[in-house]
Amino acid sequence: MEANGTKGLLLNEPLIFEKSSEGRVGVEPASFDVPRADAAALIPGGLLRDGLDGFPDLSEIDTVRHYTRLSQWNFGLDSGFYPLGSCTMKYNPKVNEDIAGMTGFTRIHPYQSEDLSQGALEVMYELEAYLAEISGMDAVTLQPSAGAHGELCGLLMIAEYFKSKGRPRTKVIIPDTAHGTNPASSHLAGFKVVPVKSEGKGVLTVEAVKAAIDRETAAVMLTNPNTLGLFESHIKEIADLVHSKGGFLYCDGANLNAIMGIMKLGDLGVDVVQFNLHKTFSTPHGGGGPGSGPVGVRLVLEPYLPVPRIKKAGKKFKLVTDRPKSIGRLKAFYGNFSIMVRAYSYIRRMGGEGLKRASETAILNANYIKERLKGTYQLAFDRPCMHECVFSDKLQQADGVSTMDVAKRLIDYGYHPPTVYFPLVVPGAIMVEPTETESLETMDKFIEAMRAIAQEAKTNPELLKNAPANTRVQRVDETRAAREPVLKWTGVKK
Amino acid sequence: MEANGTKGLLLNEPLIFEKSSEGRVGVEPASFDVPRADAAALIPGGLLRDGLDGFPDLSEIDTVRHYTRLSQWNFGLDSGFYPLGSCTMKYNPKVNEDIAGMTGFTRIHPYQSEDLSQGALEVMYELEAYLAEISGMDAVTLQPSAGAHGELCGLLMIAEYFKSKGRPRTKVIIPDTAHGTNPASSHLAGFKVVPVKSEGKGVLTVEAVKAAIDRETAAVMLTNPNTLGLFESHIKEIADLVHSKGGFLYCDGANLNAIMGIMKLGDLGVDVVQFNLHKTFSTPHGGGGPGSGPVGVRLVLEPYLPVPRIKKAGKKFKLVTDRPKSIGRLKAFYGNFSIMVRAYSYIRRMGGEGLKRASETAILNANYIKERLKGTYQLAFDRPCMHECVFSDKLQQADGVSTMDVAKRLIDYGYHPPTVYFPLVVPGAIMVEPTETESLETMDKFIEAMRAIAQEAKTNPELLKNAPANTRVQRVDETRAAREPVLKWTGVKK
Amino acid sequence: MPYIPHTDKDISVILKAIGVSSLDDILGSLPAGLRVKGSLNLPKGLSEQELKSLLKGLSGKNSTVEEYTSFLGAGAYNHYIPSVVASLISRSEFYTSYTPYQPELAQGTLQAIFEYQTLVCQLTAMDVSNASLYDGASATAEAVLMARRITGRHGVVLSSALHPEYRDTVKTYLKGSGDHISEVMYCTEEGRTLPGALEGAINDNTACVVVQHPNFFGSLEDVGELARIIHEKKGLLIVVTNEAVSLGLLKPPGELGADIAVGDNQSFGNPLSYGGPHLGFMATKTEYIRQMPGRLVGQTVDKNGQTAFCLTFATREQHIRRERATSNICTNHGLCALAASIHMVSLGSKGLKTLALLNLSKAEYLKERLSSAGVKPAFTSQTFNEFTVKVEKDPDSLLKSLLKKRIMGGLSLKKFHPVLSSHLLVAATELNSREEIDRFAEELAKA
Amino acid sequence: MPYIPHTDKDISVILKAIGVSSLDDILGSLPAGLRVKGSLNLPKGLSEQELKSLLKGLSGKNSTVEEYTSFLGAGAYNHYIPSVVASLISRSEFYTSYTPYQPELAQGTLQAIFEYQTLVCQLTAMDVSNASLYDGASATAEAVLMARRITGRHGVVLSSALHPEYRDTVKTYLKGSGDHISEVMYCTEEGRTLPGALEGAINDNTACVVVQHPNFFGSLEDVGELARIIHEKKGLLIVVTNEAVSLGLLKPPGELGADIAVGDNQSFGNPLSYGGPHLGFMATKTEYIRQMPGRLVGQTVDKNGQTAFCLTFATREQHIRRERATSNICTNHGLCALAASIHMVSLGSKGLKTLALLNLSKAEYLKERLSSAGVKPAFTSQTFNEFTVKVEKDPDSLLKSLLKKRIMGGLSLKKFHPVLSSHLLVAATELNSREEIDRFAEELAKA
Ligand SMILES: Cc1ncc(COP(=O)(O)O)c(C=O)c1O
Ligand SMILES: Cc1ncc(COP(=O)(O)O)c(C=O)c1O
Repeated sequence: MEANGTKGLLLNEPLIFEKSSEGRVGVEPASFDVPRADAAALIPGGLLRDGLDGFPDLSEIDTVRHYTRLSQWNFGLDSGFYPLGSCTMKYNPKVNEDIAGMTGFTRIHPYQSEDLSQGALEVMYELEAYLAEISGMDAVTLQPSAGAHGELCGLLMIAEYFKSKGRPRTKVIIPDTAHGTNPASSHLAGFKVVPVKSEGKGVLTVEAVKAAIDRETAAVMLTNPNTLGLFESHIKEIADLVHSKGGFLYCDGANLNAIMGIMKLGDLGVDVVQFNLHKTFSTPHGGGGPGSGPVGVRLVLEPYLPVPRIKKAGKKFKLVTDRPKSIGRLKAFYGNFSIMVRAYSYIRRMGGEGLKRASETAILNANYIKERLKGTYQLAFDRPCMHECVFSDKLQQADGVSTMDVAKRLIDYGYHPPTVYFPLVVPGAIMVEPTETESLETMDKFIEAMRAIAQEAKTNPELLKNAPANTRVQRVDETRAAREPVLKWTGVKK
Repeated sequence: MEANGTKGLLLNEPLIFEKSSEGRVGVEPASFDVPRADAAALIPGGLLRDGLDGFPDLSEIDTVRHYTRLSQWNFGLDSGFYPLGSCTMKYNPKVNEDIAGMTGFTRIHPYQSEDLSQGALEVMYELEAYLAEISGMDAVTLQPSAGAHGELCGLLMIAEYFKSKGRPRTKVIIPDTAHGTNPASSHLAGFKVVPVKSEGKGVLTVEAVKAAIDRETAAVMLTNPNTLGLFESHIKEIADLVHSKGGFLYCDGANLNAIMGIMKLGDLGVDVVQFNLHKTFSTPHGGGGPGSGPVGVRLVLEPYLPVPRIKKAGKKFKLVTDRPKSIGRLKAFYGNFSIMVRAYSYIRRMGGEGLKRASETAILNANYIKERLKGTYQLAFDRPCMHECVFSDKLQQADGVSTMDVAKRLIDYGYHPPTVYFPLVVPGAIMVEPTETESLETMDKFIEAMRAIAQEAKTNPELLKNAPANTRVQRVDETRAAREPVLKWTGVKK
Repeated sequence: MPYIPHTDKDISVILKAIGVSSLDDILGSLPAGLRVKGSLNLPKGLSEQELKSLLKGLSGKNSTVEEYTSFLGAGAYNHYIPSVVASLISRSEFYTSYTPYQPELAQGTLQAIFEYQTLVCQLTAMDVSNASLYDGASATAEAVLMARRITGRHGVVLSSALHPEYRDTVKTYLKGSGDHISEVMYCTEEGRTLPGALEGAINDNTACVVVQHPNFFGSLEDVGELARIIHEKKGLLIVVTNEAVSLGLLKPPGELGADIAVGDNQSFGNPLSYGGPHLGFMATKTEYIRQMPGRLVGQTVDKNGQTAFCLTFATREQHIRRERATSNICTNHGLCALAASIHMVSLGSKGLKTLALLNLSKAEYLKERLSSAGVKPAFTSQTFNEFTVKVEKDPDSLLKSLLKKRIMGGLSLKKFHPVLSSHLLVAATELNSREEIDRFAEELAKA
Repeated sequence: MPYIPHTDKDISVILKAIGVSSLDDILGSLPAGLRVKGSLNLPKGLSEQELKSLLKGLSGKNSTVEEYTSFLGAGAYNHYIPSVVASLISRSEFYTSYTPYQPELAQGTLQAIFEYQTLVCQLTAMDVSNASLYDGASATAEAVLMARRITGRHGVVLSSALHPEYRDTVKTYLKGSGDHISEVMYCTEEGRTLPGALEGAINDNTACVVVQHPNFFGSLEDVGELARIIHEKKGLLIVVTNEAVSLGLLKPPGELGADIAVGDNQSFGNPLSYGGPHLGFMATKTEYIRQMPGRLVGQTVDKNGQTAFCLTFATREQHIRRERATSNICTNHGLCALAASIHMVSLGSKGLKTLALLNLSKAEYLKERLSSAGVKPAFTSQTFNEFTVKVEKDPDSLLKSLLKKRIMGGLSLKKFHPVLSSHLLVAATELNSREEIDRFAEELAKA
């Protein structure tokens, strides 16, 4: 087969500090049109800075080249297929970037008068309503900065609910397939985490929950579809169960891309859900953020939402803070507004039909890859999946080849590897999420590459073990990074 | 030495037509808010299109990846040092791109009322004045689209001048060091080209011009500094000579980056000059344009400038077309406005001091490279140069190594090769123009690379002959391209 | 100093290496008395922040077609440009590189141009296209020169329904080689070039006939018939298209008998920009390649047999051929061509056809609304997205009063064609909403 | 359908390969009765052109700090962002990539974060910095939790001159682990936290004291003295900086005794964006690394011994440690950190110092102009680029009348501190010209 990946010229580049030359200025600040203040006279001596040791001095062109070259060592969604499971690496529309960059959205101050911010408030107000409609929730806050932040928000609200009723609860039940942020957020919200095992069934059973649940259980926290890409088919019964115990059903909505317009979480009995706008709603991941993690809740939890809330009075939008039951705030100001603008734009572009089509197509794509690679790679669960499918390296282990080797070899073929070794319940997991924005042709080529690699594993396993061969750096020594930590540059500036 | 260049992952990519899939739409047009016209009924049958054979159908993400990958096969000024002589590859400021992208500059129609275009006209009016000041000319037109277009403009004006006096002249004298556009433009303007040889002297002598000039000579066309990077030291005498014969001195201003604020061409006796905004004035080259080639002239030629002219009446700017002696127009509308905006921004950012410093530094940089590489490579002329210096492969030929080999080997080191085999008068020319925006460190590394290559030429010439080794494609067969022309894709669409 | 990295220390190192004590030692050969005294009389340099605010102010002195409703066309069309275009052409590997002289470092640009050449051939149904020319007007002029070289004849017949600034440009370009230009008058009823009139205008020395289609008045020409007539005299037909979107709907010049198709591709991917940079295109028949001006990219292989691209047929060009080159063009409009390609590819065949139909539909709706408001088409010919109307009042004062309603109501034709002293040329594109069209008609009726 | 490439043919191929006849066969396990009937109640989808015009309209309903003169700060600062920033962070290899889990494909992001960590350490004079947190407020909350883990104590003392929304955030974050929060009142005359007051507010169970510097009122705190006091009790000092430009002039927290330095780096490279995304930072001492939340990038080598970077100390994080992680943070603010780095690097040490001095100078000039206009600073402490003034009229109606003059005249402090009912918090940056400052003072005097 013809591999997508090849080798070509890249430029080396040292650390920015090593390019520095004393006295150079890149983009100098504006000139002084007011008298130059006498800092030494104004600032108490002990508070005045002496030097700025090591801070780099570069010309503008060298700064530009530095970051241009760095970028060229990266692989983005725009470079190629990026089937990172659980991350919903769908296309990030360029028009959203243009829109988010409009000065009417970027150059507005969070404390400027509400009268001057009606456009921003309208976007936010409507986005809340759209997310409520999509999820079947009654109210939505846009404040959290990412998925994990949203989880914390939702769990704090649940905690607060019980506290306000005078009967605080202490536990949250979380399946072992859950993303690590779920237990971490629960802990941060003050809960004890009660893990339930999926025991090879792929989905959570009512029995397993029943065995774990009690009157101390504030919530069951699941992900639907779960991190195996499977629909939690007993979700409604689980919801009924947890409700019967007076608890809440929290759904990690990171995988919402599988069910938009197909099912509403609210109809399934979910009480709280966080959205990952940087997954489902096409906002870019930025190499590690910023994201945005709105939270939707049922009416009973609405009073606990963070402040401020956006209200519409007549044709005017305003921010309301006087909400005594609120958990307060999770950050300064109102959330990651520019990410909301992108998500809003995405929803308006797609419409209801489009969102549904997105989810349907995401499911088709995942099932296509599942079907065409099963047998070549061991499927964790051989049943219809939703938006992602999970394989393992079981069939490759005979040849002494691991998931990591397959992943690294894929790089040579020009693909970003899938998510590996997650979820933890599948040893050597290879989790593929194509998303709906990938074409049949792209998947076919990827499938071909995966098959070629499986073949190589048998005929020439060294190829895999030495992979990647095409990249500038190869098999980075992560152990050494942890053992001999070098966490910043400590050289001496020129 | 540590080379800048290395090898890393790149993505392969077929022709866009090969990625097409019937029925796919990328960015669909807006919806019909007016009745859908019945084209078949409206348009005469013989004028209605049947198909659009081969026209590609791609999704948005595939379009994005296609061009992203293509870009990754390219080397730009932002990737690294690009010492292409005669091209003034100086830094293209990012702020100029932002400014040129302001809707107040992009979304204005050339025929909208002058009252609505005062900002554009002001920029153009002032830019003309700045260019006049920099060159010492009396009047400037911004209409030409590039350097060659400017040459044509200037030469047509000269021709028209003589015609209007009733004594048309037929010849233009051009030194053999001249850029190919000079004779081509002269020819296009209707002149016979009279070449003069520089005869190994590097600069044009008065004697050589004297021998060629006569009363049929409309102009002497030289480049100053010339394409060997040398200042035409006899320019004033040559100007006096050509003036004494009733002719004009045309200066190709492509090398203006060497003399801003140091000398004004007008003071040297030049009558006509074209500016290359995409060289001297930092506008990007765009992989082959668009550029902009304004022309400055002395008062006597002012009536011949293309129409329209911009005039200021009170505080208002307006376009004037009623100029009976004008050569007319060289294109529709007024010129490459968005390039003018960038050049204007550059001049305003630099100021007079800055422009002078730019030229001074460009000269220092070129002389630095010249001094540090002479001996390693044969200098065409061992004397102080202006903004560029010319070497040859004379010293390398003993080892069977040519300029082309050196150039290709430089690519492996991470550099764009200099201009090669130009000017034609220096066999195996290697023409290095660092420009002022390159730092000492960048030049030092380049010099090291050039020296290392000279060493390799002796010790391992195959390295050079097989170069480049780091690039995705290597030694492209240009002969075959001309012999078996394939000038478009002729496959069948999927 | 902005953009210049040199510290004082760097300067001393450099001077020392050169072996001089100051720059003046280097500049010794320059005529001392002619050195600039003091500094250039230019405004003081600005910081980036100040610069941006200054230019923001200047740009604000222009009114845009976003702030106004515009019905202006006439060779510069206000189309929606998808966001992918700017996003991709602003990749610095594209826009900060030079003409692709070193193919190993420029495969991106080269493949993109090769694809552009193919797209232009597909659009026009011609055999071969170049990498770009400056704009439609200069491309037309180049085509005329090319036709002369091919035919060895001098006569040039321009349709008077060719854009007046294109006609002017041709005249200027031909000053050097003797003009021999004549015009064939358009039919004042139909607003197009009549085959019969052409017949009378050409002779055995006619190198070429130039017609624009759709023409300056927006009318469709009977290109096939015009082709037949000039071909009978063994002259060439040059077809000019400056509203390239029309090619999504109209039979391409190549199928109508054009020998050279030129025009402007600004409509694809390039903003109005007050008239430039736009994007001249040229396509022709294989047999004429060696007379074609401008760059060409060809497909070939590298030393390992891998597909690769490079500039080719350079022997036509000035840097090899000097005064015998097919043209003096060197820097062309590469980035504009890239933008056009991306826009075309974004549309795809279906999108382009839809866009063309949408433009036709908007224009037909505008025609209908204007008619209802008493403003009728001036000519009987069919049109694409632009047409000429006759108004009762003075067009200039009409336009002025429309401006007060924030409408740019088209172009008064008076200054181009004195006989069309009560005529307006109006265009409608996908960017003119129905409401805008309705409002224009209303205001025109009122004015 | 936008962004979805599938043609009908593709869908059939896929269905066939899966071995089903329709999607419903796949969705069989979904509770049928609960499937969404009909379609979502959302506005109809839009073409790109329509979308852009809709959002242009919405953005136009906001008034910007470009259209108005703004003296608002209070944790969100209006600085000039050099053009290189957007130009570089918009390279898709950066912004369309995920968290750098596969180091071979993410050396760009990784090296950039490593450099960002270094820059933050240099700015703050701390040993180690993480890759970023959400914003200054949540970073402060994380720092408090971290201090509790380090000290094993519970008490948290917040300066009441800490940004009120930061205080609220800390309270929310601490709901889960019991708050034990107390506040130490600022000195109403000096507008800062008095060492003496702090002495009385802490005890042997105090995990940490949190002070902001410059504080919410713009005043400089006596950080060194506060550090001494809390360190005597073996508690930790958390210093919060939300105007990071001040670090170009002010002694860094690391040199003043801070154990954890947190804050917001929005001032570098990140627009106001109506309050987000901003950029939380955190730096601390080497000994506390294992208690630090957030990602860390380390330098290492690859299998060929070449320098390379990767995520490290992952055992602190939730994907390994789950509920025992130092924090739940996963997606952070990577691109904002990149923007901040580029802005810092563009300034360089000299530029940053100049920028800080320019900000101080603008604020001092503003102080002087306001004083002349009868509006005096409310507190005696020295300030950086922001300060509190006392006005005679009702601040809210003052601000309202200033809006009519297109001036955003600062922040009324009433709602945050009821006692400050006639106080305004005003900031000046390099973007406030002298003329604007003069006009503000004039209008304030008139209003
Ligand atoms: C299933 C799941 N839940 C939660 C998260 C956390 O989201 P974030 O990274 O935005 O905090 C992720 C992110 O990878 C996830 O995949
Ligand atoms: C000396 C010289 N003159 C003229 C030109 C032609 O300029 P343009 O390419 O803008 O037409 C060039 C371009 O390379 C040049 O180097």
